[in-house]
Amino acid sequence: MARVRLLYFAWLRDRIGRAEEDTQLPPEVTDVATLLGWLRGREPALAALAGEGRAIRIAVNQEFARPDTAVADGDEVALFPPVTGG
Amino acid sequence: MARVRLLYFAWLRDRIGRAEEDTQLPPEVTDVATLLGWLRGREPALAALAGEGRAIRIAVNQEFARPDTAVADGDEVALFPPVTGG
Amino acid sequence: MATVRIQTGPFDAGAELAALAESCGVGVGGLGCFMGVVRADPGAGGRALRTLTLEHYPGMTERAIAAIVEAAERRFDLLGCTVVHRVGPLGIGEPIVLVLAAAAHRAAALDATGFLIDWLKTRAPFWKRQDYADGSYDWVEARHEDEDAAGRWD
Amino acid sequence: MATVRIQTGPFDAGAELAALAESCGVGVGGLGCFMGVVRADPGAGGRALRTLTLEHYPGMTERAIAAIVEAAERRFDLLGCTVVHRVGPLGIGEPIVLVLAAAAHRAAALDATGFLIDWLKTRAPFWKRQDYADGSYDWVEARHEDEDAAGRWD
Repeated sequence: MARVRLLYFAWLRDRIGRAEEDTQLPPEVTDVATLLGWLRGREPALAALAGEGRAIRIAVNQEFARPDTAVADGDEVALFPPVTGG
Repeated sequence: MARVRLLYFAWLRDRIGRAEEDTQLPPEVTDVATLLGWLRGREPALAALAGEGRAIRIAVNQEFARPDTAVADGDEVALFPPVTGG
Repeated sequence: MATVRIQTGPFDAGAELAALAESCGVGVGGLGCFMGVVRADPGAGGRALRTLTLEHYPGMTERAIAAIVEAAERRFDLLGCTVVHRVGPLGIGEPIVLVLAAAAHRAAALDATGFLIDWLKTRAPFWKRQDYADGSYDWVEARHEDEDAAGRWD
Repeated sequence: MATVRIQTGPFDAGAELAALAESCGVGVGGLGCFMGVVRADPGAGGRALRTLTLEHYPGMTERAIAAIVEAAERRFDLLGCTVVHRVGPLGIGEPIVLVLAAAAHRAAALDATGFLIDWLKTRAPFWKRQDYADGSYDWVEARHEDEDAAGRWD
Protein backbone atom coordinates (compact mmCIF):
# COMPACT_ATOMS: atom_id res chain seq x y z
CA MET A 1 0.00 0.00 0.00
CA ALA A 2 1.34 3.41 -1.01
CA ARG A 3 1.68 6.06 1.67
CA VAL A 4 2.09 9.70 0.68
CA ARG A 5 2.56 12.96 2.56
CA LEU A 6 -0.03 15.60 1.67
CA LEU A 7 0.71 19.32 2.14
CA TYR A 8 -1.79 22.18 1.86
CA PHE A 9 -0.93 25.87 1.45
CA ALA A 10 -2.59 29.31 1.65
CA TRP A 11 -6.40 29.41 1.37
CA LEU A 12 -6.48 25.72 0.52
CA ARG A 13 -5.02 25.00 3.96
CA ASP A 14 -7.55 27.36 5.54
CA ARG A 15 -10.38 25.49 3.82
CA ILE A 16 -9.07 22.00 4.59
CA GLY A 17 -8.27 22.97 8.17
CA ARG A 18 -4.83 21.37 8.35
CA ALA A 19 -1.37 21.97 6.83
CA GLU A 20 -0.28 18.36 6.28
CA GLU A 21 -1.08 14.72 6.79
CA ASP A 22 0.23 11.28 5.95
CA THR A 23 -2.26 9.10 4.16
CA GLN A 24 -2.59 5.62 2.75
CA LEU A 25 -3.69 5.50 -0.90
CA PRO A 26 -6.06 2.87 -2.31
CA PRO A 27 -4.65 0.81 -5.21
CA GLU A 28 -6.67 2.72 -7.87
CA VAL A 29 -4.76 5.94 -7.09
CA THR A 30 -1.73 5.96 -9.41
CA ASP A 31 -1.46 9.56 -10.63
CA VAL A 32 -2.49 13.13 -9.83
CA ALA A 33 -5.89 12.82 -11.55
CA THR A 34 -6.92 9.69 -9.63
CA LEU A 35 -5.50 11.11 -6.38
CA LEU A 36 -7.55 14.28 -6.75
CA GLY A 37 -10.71 12.33 -7.53
CA TRP A 38 -10.18 10.17 -4.46
CA LEU A 39 -9.39 13.17 -2.20
CA ARG A 40 -12.56 14.96 -3.35
CA GLY A 41 -14.62 11.98 -2.29
CA ARG A 42 -12.94 11.95 1.12
CA GLU A 43 -12.65 15.70 1.75
CA PRO A 44 -15.84 17.79 1.37
CA ALA A 45 -13.83 21.06 1.27
CA LEU A 46 -12.02 19.89 -1.90
CA ALA A 47 -15.25 18.76 -3.51
CA ALA A 48 -16.74 22.19 -2.74
CA LEU A 49 -13.78 23.98 -4.36
CA ALA A 50 -14.25 21.96 -7.55
CA GLY A 51 -17.91 23.03 -7.53
CA GLU A 52 -16.90 26.69 -7.17
CA GLY A 53 -14.60 26.40 -10.19
CA ARG A 54 -11.59 27.53 -8.14
CA ALA A 55 -8.35 26.43 -9.73
CA ILE A 56 -5.79 24.59 -7.62
CA ARG A 57 -2.24 23.54 -8.41
CA ILE A 58 -0.51 20.31 -7.47
CA ALA A 59 3.16 19.52 -7.00
CA VAL A 60 4.61 16.03 -6.66
CA ASN A 61 7.98 15.89 -4.91
CA GLN A 62 8.29 19.69 -5.18
CA GLU A 63 7.78 19.85 -8.96
CA PHE A 64 4.63 21.20 -10.62
CA ALA A 65 2.56 18.21 -11.71
CA ARG A 66 0.00 17.48 -14.43
CA PRO A 67 -3.02 15.14 -14.18
CA ASP A 68 -0.97 12.24 -15.56
CA THR A 69 2.03 12.76 -13.24
CA ALA A 70 2.57 9.46 -11.37
CA VAL A 71 2.02 9.28 -7.60
CA ALA A 72 3.80 6.51 -5.74
CA ASP A 73 4.74 5.34 -2.28
CA GLY A 74 6.79 7.88 -0.32
CA ASP A 75 5.87 10.87 -2.49
CA GLU A 76 5.28 14.36 -1.15
CA VAL A 77 2.16 15.78 -2.79
CA ALA A 78 1.28 19.44 -2.27
CA LEU A 79 -2.06 21.08 -3.11
CA PHE A 80 -2.18 24.87 -3.29
CA PRO A 81 -3.80 27.89 -5.00
CA PRO A 82 -2.24 29.53 -8.07
CA VAL A 83 0.86 31.34 -6.86
CA THR A 84 0.95 35.07 -6.15
CA GLY A 85 4.51 35.92 -5.14
CA GLY A 86 6.95 38.43 -6.51
CA MET B 1 25.69 91.60 -38.03
CA ALA B 2 24.86 88.43 -36.09
CA ARG B 3 27.36 87.13 -33.57
CA VAL B 4 27.07 83.55 -32.28
CA ARG B 5 28.97 81.44 -29.81
CA LEU B 6 30.24 78.16 -31.27
CA LEU B 7 30.97 75.14 -29.05
CA TYR B 8 32.73 71.93 -30.08
CA PHE B 9 32.71 68.63 -28.18
CA ALA B 10 34.50 65.27 -28.10
CA TRP B 11 36.42 64.26 -31.25
CA LEU B 12 35.02 67.24 -33.11
CA ARG B 13 36.82 69.51 -30.64
CA ASP B 14 39.99 67.43 -31.04
CA ARG B 15 39.80 67.86 -34.82
CA ILE B 16 38.97 71.58 -34.76
CA GLY B 17 41.59 72.23 -32.10
CA ARG B 18 39.51 74.46 -29.87
CA ALA B 19 36.49 74.09 -27.56
CA GLU B 20 34.68 77.37 -28.27
CA GLU B 21 34.77 80.67 -30.09
CA ASP B 22 32.67 83.75 -30.75
CA THR B 23 32.16 84.48 -34.39
CA GLN B 24 30.50 87.03 -36.65
CA LEU B 25 28.15 85.51 -39.24
CA PRO B 26 27.81 86.85 -42.80
CA PRO B 27 24.25 87.89 -43.79
CA GLU B 28 23.64 84.76 -45.89
CA VAL B 29 23.86 82.53 -42.78
CA THR B 30 20.30 82.27 -41.42
CA ASP B 31 19.91 78.66 -40.39
CA VAL B 32 21.88 75.52 -39.48
CA ALA B 33 22.34 74.43 -43.09
CA THR B 34 23.80 77.75 -44.26
CA LEU B 35 25.91 78.01 -41.08
CA LEU B 36 27.40 74.57 -41.68
CA GLY B 37 28.14 75.39 -45.31
CA TRP B 38 29.88 78.60 -44.32
CA LEU B 39 31.86 76.90 -41.51
CA ARG B 40 33.08 74.18 -43.88
CA GLY B 41 34.47 76.84 -46.19
CA ARG B 42 36.27 78.49 -43.30
CA GLU B 43 37.39 75.42 -41.36
CA PRO B 44 39.28 72.71 -43.28
CA ALA B 45 38.76 70.17 -40.47
CA LEU B 46 34.97 70.41 -40.89
CA ALA B 47 35.24 70.11 -44.67
CA ALA B 48 37.40 67.00 -44.20
CA LEU B 49 34.81 65.40 -41.87
CA ALA B 50 32.09 65.91 -44.49
CA GLY B 51 34.36 64.21 -47.01
CA GLU B 52 34.84 61.25 -44.63
CA GLY B 53 31.07 60.86 -44.30
CA ARG B 54 31.28 61.24 -40.50
CA ALA B 55 27.96 62.34 -39.04
CA ILE B 56 27.86 65.34 -36.73
CA ARG B 57 25.02 66.73 -34.62
CA ILE B 58 24.15 70.36 -34.05
CA ALA B 59 22.30 72.02 -31.18
CA VAL B 60 21.06 75.61 -31.19
CA ASN B 61 20.56 77.11 -27.75
CA GLN B 62 20.95 73.67 -26.18
CA GLU B 63 18.23 71.97 -28.24
CA PHE B 64 18.92 69.46 -31.02
CA ALA B 65 18.59 71.29 -34.33
CA ARG B 66 17.67 70.36 -37.92
CA PRO B 67 19.08 71.93 -41.09
CA ASP B 68 16.21 74.45 -41.21
CA THR B 69 16.53 75.51 -37.55
CA ALA B 70 17.06 79.30 -37.51
CA VAL B 71 20.36 80.76 -36.30
CA ALA B 72 20.29 84.36 -35.08
CA ASP B 73 22.31 86.92 -33.19
CA GLY B 74 23.28 85.81 -29.69
CA ASP B 75 22.63 82.11 -30.26
CA GLU B 76 24.76 79.34 -28.76
CA VAL B 77 25.48 76.78 -31.49
CA ALA B 78 27.14 73.49 -30.56
CA LEU B 79 28.67 70.99 -32.98
CA PHE B 80 29.38 67.48 -31.74
CA PRO B 81 29.53 63.78 -32.65
CA PRO B 82 26.55 61.46 -32.20
CA VAL B 83 26.14 60.95 -28.47
CA THR B 84 27.45 57.87 -26.64
CA GLY B 85 26.45 58.24 -22.99
CA GLY B 86 24.49 55.95 -20.69
CA MET C 1 26.95 33.10 -10.92
CA ALA C 2 23.49 33.05 -9.38
CA THR C 3 22.52 33.99 -5.84
CA VAL C 4 19.11 32.92 -4.54
CA ARG C 5 17.86 33.62 -1.03
CA ILE C 6 14.54 33.32 0.78
CA GLN C 7 14.59 35.36 3.96
CA THR C 8 12.35 37.05 6.50
CA GLY C 9 14.58 40.08 7.08
CA PRO C 10 15.16 43.08 4.82
CA PHE C 11 17.74 43.16 2.02
CA ASP C 12 20.22 45.86 1.00
CA ALA C 13 19.58 46.46 -2.70
CA GLY C 14 22.71 48.58 -3.15
CA ALA C 15 24.94 45.96 -1.55
CA GLU C 16 23.37 43.21 -3.69
CA LEU C 17 23.95 45.26 -6.86
CA ALA C 18 27.57 45.92 -5.88
CA ALA C 19 28.19 42.27 -4.97
CA LEU C 20 26.73 41.03 -8.27
CA ALA C 21 28.73 43.55 -10.30
CA GLU C 22 31.87 42.54 -8.42
CA SER C 23 31.28 38.82 -8.95
CA CYS C 24 30.81 39.29 -12.71
CA GLY C 25 34.32 40.58 -13.34
CA VAL C 26 35.46 43.18 -15.87
CA GLY C 27 33.11 42.09 -18.68
CA VAL C 28 29.94 43.42 -17.07
CA GLY C 29 28.44 46.51 -18.69
CA GLY C 30 24.95 46.72 -17.24
CA LEU C 31 22.77 45.49 -14.40
CA GLY C 32 18.99 45.39 -14.50
CA CYS C 33 17.01 45.37 -11.29
CA PHE C 34 13.43 45.06 -10.13
CA MET C 35 12.33 45.65 -6.55
CA GLY C 36 8.75 44.90 -5.55
CA VAL C 37 7.28 46.65 -2.51
CA VAL C 38 4.06 46.24 -0.52
CA ARG C 39 1.46 48.56 -2.06
CA ALA C 40 -1.39 50.01 0.00
CA ASP C 41 -3.97 48.52 -2.35
CA PRO C 42 -7.49 49.21 -1.23
CA GLY C 43 -8.80 45.79 -0.23
CA ALA C 44 -12.30 44.56 -1.07
CA GLY C 45 -14.80 46.94 0.46
CA GLY C 46 -12.22 49.65 1.00
CA ARG C 47 -10.66 48.02 4.05
CA ALA C 48 -7.23 49.37 5.01
CA LEU C 49 -4.35 46.93 4.54
CA ARG C 50 -2.30 46.44 7.70
CA THR C 51 0.04 43.55 6.87
CA LEU C 52 0.93 41.50 3.81
CA THR C 53 2.18 38.05 4.76
CA LEU C 54 4.19 36.05 2.25
CA GLU C 55 3.81 32.29 2.66
CA HIS C 56 5.97 29.85 0.73
CA TYR C 57 6.62 26.13 0.28
CA PRO C 58 10.07 25.56 1.80
CA GLY C 59 12.16 23.29 -0.38
CA MET C 60 10.02 23.61 -3.50
CA THR C 61 10.47 27.40 -3.54
CA GLU C 62 14.25 27.12 -3.76
CA ARG C 63 13.98 24.44 -6.47
CA ALA C 64 11.48 26.49 -8.47
CA ILE C 65 13.61 29.64 -8.32
CA ALA C 66 16.72 27.68 -9.29
CA ALA C 67 14.84 26.38 -12.35
CA ILE C 68 13.70 29.93 -13.24
CA VAL C 69 17.27 31.20 -12.94
CA GLU C 70 18.54 28.35 -15.14
CA ALA C 71 15.91 29.21 -17.75
CA ALA C 72 17.03 32.87 -17.67
CA GLU C 73 20.66 31.82 -18.09
CA ARG C 74 19.73 29.67 -21.12
CA ARG C 75 17.70 32.46 -22.76
CA PHE C 76 19.87 35.51 -22.11
CA ASP C 77 23.56 36.22 -22.35
CA LEU C 78 23.94 36.74 -18.60
CA LEU C 79 27.02 37.06 -16.42
CA GLY C 80 25.05 36.53 -13.24
CA CYS C 81 21.80 37.14 -11.43
CA THR C 82 20.39 37.53 -7.94
CA VAL C 83 16.95 36.73 -6.56
CA VAL C 84 16.08 37.64 -2.97
CA HIS C 85 12.49 36.99 -1.88
CA ARG C 86 11.18 37.80 1.55
CA VAL C 87 8.61 35.73 3.43
CA GLY C 88 6.59 36.40 6.55
CA PRO C 89 4.71 39.54 7.58
CA LEU C 90 5.51 42.83 5.80
CA GLY C 91 4.16 46.34 6.25
CA ILE C 92 3.12 48.80 3.54
CA GLY C 93 6.13 50.17 1.70
CA GLU C 94 8.40 47.30 2.69
CA PRO C 95 10.41 45.63 -0.07
CA ILE C 96 9.22 42.10 -0.93
CA VAL C 97 11.47 40.92 -3.72
CA LEU C 98 14.70 41.91 -5.45
CA VAL C 99 15.69 40.61 -8.87
CA LEU C 100 19.02 41.51 -10.48
CA ALA C 101 20.55 40.46 -13.79
CA ALA C 102 24.02 41.39 -15.04
CA ALA C 103 25.26 41.22 -18.62
CA ALA C 104 27.79 42.74 -20.98
CA HIS C 105 24.98 44.74 -22.63
CA ARG C 106 21.87 46.39 -21.28
CA ALA C 107 19.27 44.62 -23.43
CA ALA C 108 20.12 41.20 -21.97
CA ALA C 109 20.25 42.62 -18.43
CA LEU C 110 16.86 44.34 -18.67
CA ASP C 111 15.12 41.55 -20.58
CA ALA C 112 16.36 38.96 -18.09
CA THR C 113 15.15 41.13 -15.20
CA GLY C 114 11.65 41.23 -16.71
CA PHE C 115 11.73 37.50 -17.42
CA LEU C 116 12.83 36.62 -13.88
CA ILE C 117 10.12 38.66 -12.17
CA ASP C 118 7.41 37.49 -14.60
CA TRP C 119 8.26 33.84 -14.00
CA LEU C 120 8.71 34.34 -10.24
CA LYS C 121 5.14 35.64 -10.13
CA THR C 122 3.70 32.60 -11.88
CA ARG C 123 6.08 29.69 -11.25
CA ALA C 124 7.42 30.00 -7.71
CA PRO C 125 5.27 28.81 -4.78
CA PHE C 126 4.56 32.00 -2.83
CA TRP C 127 1.16 33.21 -1.67
CA LYS C 128 0.14 36.59 -0.26
CA ARG C 129 -2.25 36.94 2.65
CA GLN C 130 -3.70 40.41 3.31
CA ASP C 131 -4.62 41.31 6.89
CA TYR C 132 -6.77 44.40 7.26
CA ALA C 133 -7.08 46.96 10.02
CA ASP C 134 -10.57 45.69 10.85
CA GLY C 135 -9.19 42.23 11.72
CA SER C 136 -10.40 40.51 8.54
CA TYR C 137 -8.07 38.87 6.02
CA ASP C 138 -8.04 37.41 2.54
CA TRP C 139 -5.59 35.89 0.06
CA VAL C 140 -4.41 37.73 -3.04
CA GLU C 141 -5.89 36.10 -6.15
CA ALA C 142 -3.64 35.17 -9.06
CA ARG C 143 -3.93 37.73 -11.87
CA HIS C 144 -4.56 36.92 -15.52
CA GLU C 145 -2.19 39.80 -16.36
CA ASP C 146 0.61 37.91 -14.62
CA GLU C 147 -0.09 34.78 -16.67
CA ASP C 148 -0.09 36.93 -19.81
CA ALA C 149 3.17 38.62 -18.83
CA ALA C 150 4.83 35.26 -18.16
CA GLY C 151 3.40 33.91 -21.42
CA ARG C 152 5.20 36.48 -23.54
CA TRP C 153 8.45 34.57 -22.87
CA ASP C 154 7.05 31.24 -24.18
CA MET D 1 8.67 63.32 -8.73
CA ALA D 2 11.83 63.23 -10.82
CA THR D 3 15.41 63.50 -9.60
CA VAL D 4 18.14 64.25 -12.15
CA ARG D 5 21.80 64.67 -11.27
CA ILE D 6 25.05 64.95 -13.21
CA GLN D 7 28.00 64.31 -10.93
CA THR D 8 31.65 63.28 -10.92
CA GLY D 9 31.50 61.24 -7.72
CA PRO D 10 29.98 57.79 -7.15
CA PHE D 11 26.31 57.22 -6.31
CA ASP D 12 24.67 54.91 -3.79
CA ALA D 13 22.16 52.84 -5.78
CA GLY D 14 20.51 51.42 -2.67
CA ALA D 15 20.01 54.85 -1.13
CA GLU D 16 18.59 56.18 -4.42
CA LEU D 17 16.14 53.26 -4.63
CA ALA D 18 15.05 53.79 -1.03
CA ALA D 19 14.67 57.56 -1.51
CA LEU D 20 12.59 57.12 -4.65
CA ALA D 21 10.35 54.49 -3.04
CA GLU D 22 9.90 56.76 -0.02
CA SER D 23 9.03 59.80 -2.16
CA CYS D 24 6.36 57.85 -4.08
CA GLY D 25 4.18 57.17 -1.06
CA VAL D 26 2.05 54.11 -0.33
CA GLY D 27 0.89 53.54 -3.92
CA VAL D 28 4.22 52.28 -5.22
CA GLY D 29 4.39 48.56 -5.99
CA GLY D 30 7.54 48.21 -8.06
CA LEU D 31 10.79 49.93 -8.98
CA GLY D 32 12.80 49.20 -12.08
CA CYS D 33 16.48 50.02 -12.21
CA PHE D 34 19.35 50.00 -14.65
CA MET D 35 22.95 50.58 -13.67
CA GLY D 36 25.62 50.89 -16.36
CA VAL D 37 29.25 50.15 -15.49
CA VAL D 38 32.55 50.61 -17.31
CA ARG D 39 33.25 47.40 -19.23
CA ALA D 40 36.80 46.27 -20.04
CA ASP D 41 36.04 46.19 -23.74
CA PRO D 42 39.04 45.24 -25.81
CA GLY D 43 39.91 48.41 -27.72
CA ALA D 44 40.92 48.46 -31.35
CA GLY D 45 44.03 46.34 -31.76
CA GLY D 46 43.56 44.66 -28.39
CA ARG D 47 44.81 47.64 -26.36
CA ALA D 48 43.95 47.51 -22.66
CA LEU D 49 41.46 50.14 -21.48
CA ARG D 50 42.75 52.20 -18.58
CA THR D 51 40.18 54.97 -18.17
CA LEU D 52 36.80 55.84 -19.63
CA THR D 53 36.15 59.59 -19.51
CA LEU D 54 32.60 60.88 -19.81
CA GLU D 55 32.36 64.34 -21.35
CA HIS D 56 29.10 66.25 -21.44
CA TYR D 57 27.60 69.57 -22.53
CA PRO D 58 26.78 71.39 -19.30
CA GLY D 59 23.39 73.04 -19.48
CA MET D 60 22.14 71.11 -22.50
CA THR D 61 22.65 67.78 -20.71
CA GLU D 62 20.30 68.76 -17.89
CA ARG D 63 17.71 70.08 -20.37
CA ALA D 64 17.93 66.96 -22.52
CA ILE D 65 17.51 64.63 -19.53
CA ALA D 66 14.59 66.69 -18.24
CA ALA D 67 12.92 66.30 -21.65
CA ILE D 68 13.56 62.52 -21.62
CA VAL D 69 12.08 62.24 -18.12
CA GLU D 70 9.01 64.24 -19.21
CA ALA D 71 8.57 61.92 -22.19
CA ALA D 72 8.75 58.90 -19.86
CA GLU D 73 6.17 60.44 -17.54
CA ARG D 74 3.81 61.03 -20.49
CA ARG D 75 4.21 57.48 -21.82
CA PHE D 76 4.15 55.42 -18.63
CA ASP D 77 2.04 55.45 -15.51
CA LEU D 78 4.94 56.48 -13.27
CA LEU D 79 5.04 57.67 -9.69
CA GLY D 80 8.59 58.94 -10.00
CA CYS D 81 11.98 58.39 -11.55
CA THR D 82 15.66 59.06 -10.92
CA VAL D 83 18.52 59.60 -13.35
CA VAL D 84 22.08 59.95 -12.05
CA HIS D 85 24.82 60.20 -14.69
CA ARG D 86 28.48 60.49 -13.84
CA VAL D 87 31.00 62.53 -15.83
CA GLY D 88 34.79 62.68 -15.76
CA PRO D 89 37.31 59.84 -15.62
CA LEU D 90 36.10 56.38 -14.53
CA GLY D 91 37.95 53.10 -14.08
CA ILE D 92 36.88 49.64 -15.22
CA GLY D 93 33.99 48.34 -13.13
CA GLU D 94 32.94 51.78 -11.94
CA PRO D 95 29.24 52.65 -12.22
CA ILE D 96 28.48 55.26 -14.92
CA VAL D 97 24.74 55.74 -14.85
CA LEU D 98 21.76 54.88 -12.68
CA VAL D 99 18.17 54.97 -13.95
CA LEU D 100 15.21 54.23 -11.67
CA ALA D 101 11.48 54.24 -12.38
CA ALA D 102 8.74 53.66 -9.81
CA ALA D 103 5.14 52.72 -10.53
CA ALA D 104 2.15 50.97 -9.00
CA HIS D 105 2.79 47.96 -11.26
CA ARG D 106 5.95 46.34 -12.52
CA ALA D 107 5.30 46.58 -16.26
CA ALA D 108 5.31 50.39 -16.19
CA ALA D 109 8.36 50.48 -13.93
CA LEU D 110 10.43 48.13 -16.10
CA ASP D 111 9.27 49.56 -19.44
CA ALA D 112 10.05 53.10 -18.28
CA THR D 113 13.50 51.98 -17.11
CA GLY D 114 14.26 50.59 -20.56
CA PHE D 115 12.88 53.69 -22.24
CA LEU D 116 14.92 56.06 -20.07
CA ILE D 117 18.23 54.32 -20.69
CA ASP D 118 17.55 53.86 -24.42
CA TRP D 119 16.81 57.57 -24.84
CA LEU D 120 19.67 58.63 -22.57
CA LYS D 121 22.03 56.74 -24.88
CA THR D 122 20.79 58.52 -28.00
CA ARG D 123 19.36 61.89 -26.91
CA ALA D 124 21.53 63.23 -24.09
CA PRO D 125 24.85 64.94 -24.92
CA PHE D 126 27.46 62.66 -23.39
CA TRP D 127 30.55 61.27 -25.12
CA LYS D 128 32.95 58.56 -24.01
CA ARG D 129 36.69 58.83 -24.46
CA GLN D 130 38.75 55.67 -24.00
CA ASP D 131 42.33 56.02 -22.76
CA TYR D 132 44.48 52.92 -23.15
CA ALA D 133 47.39 51.60 -21.15
CA ASP D 134 49.76 52.32 -24.08
CA GLY D 135 48.94 56.04 -23.89
CA SER D 136 46.70 56.15 -26.96
CA TYR D 137 43.05 57.15 -26.86
CA ASP D 138 39.93 57.15 -28.98
CA TRP D 139 36.26 58.09 -28.74
CA VAL D 140 33.49 55.52 -28.49
CA GLU D 141 31.48 55.50 -31.73
CA ALA D 142 27.69 55.72 -31.63
CA ARG D 143 26.13 52.30 -32.18
CA HIS D 144 23.38 51.53 -34.67
CA GLU D 145 21.98 49.12 -32.07
CA ASP D 146 21.41 52.06 -29.73
CA GLU D 147 19.51 53.97 -32.41
CA ASP D 148 17.43 50.85 -33.06
CA ALA D 149 16.75 50.38 -29.34
CA ALA D 150 15.67 54.02 -28.98
CA GLY D 151 13.57 53.71 -32.13
CA ARG D 152 11.38 50.96 -30.69
CA TRP D 153 9.70 53.62 -28.49
CA ASP D 154 8.76 55.85 -31.49
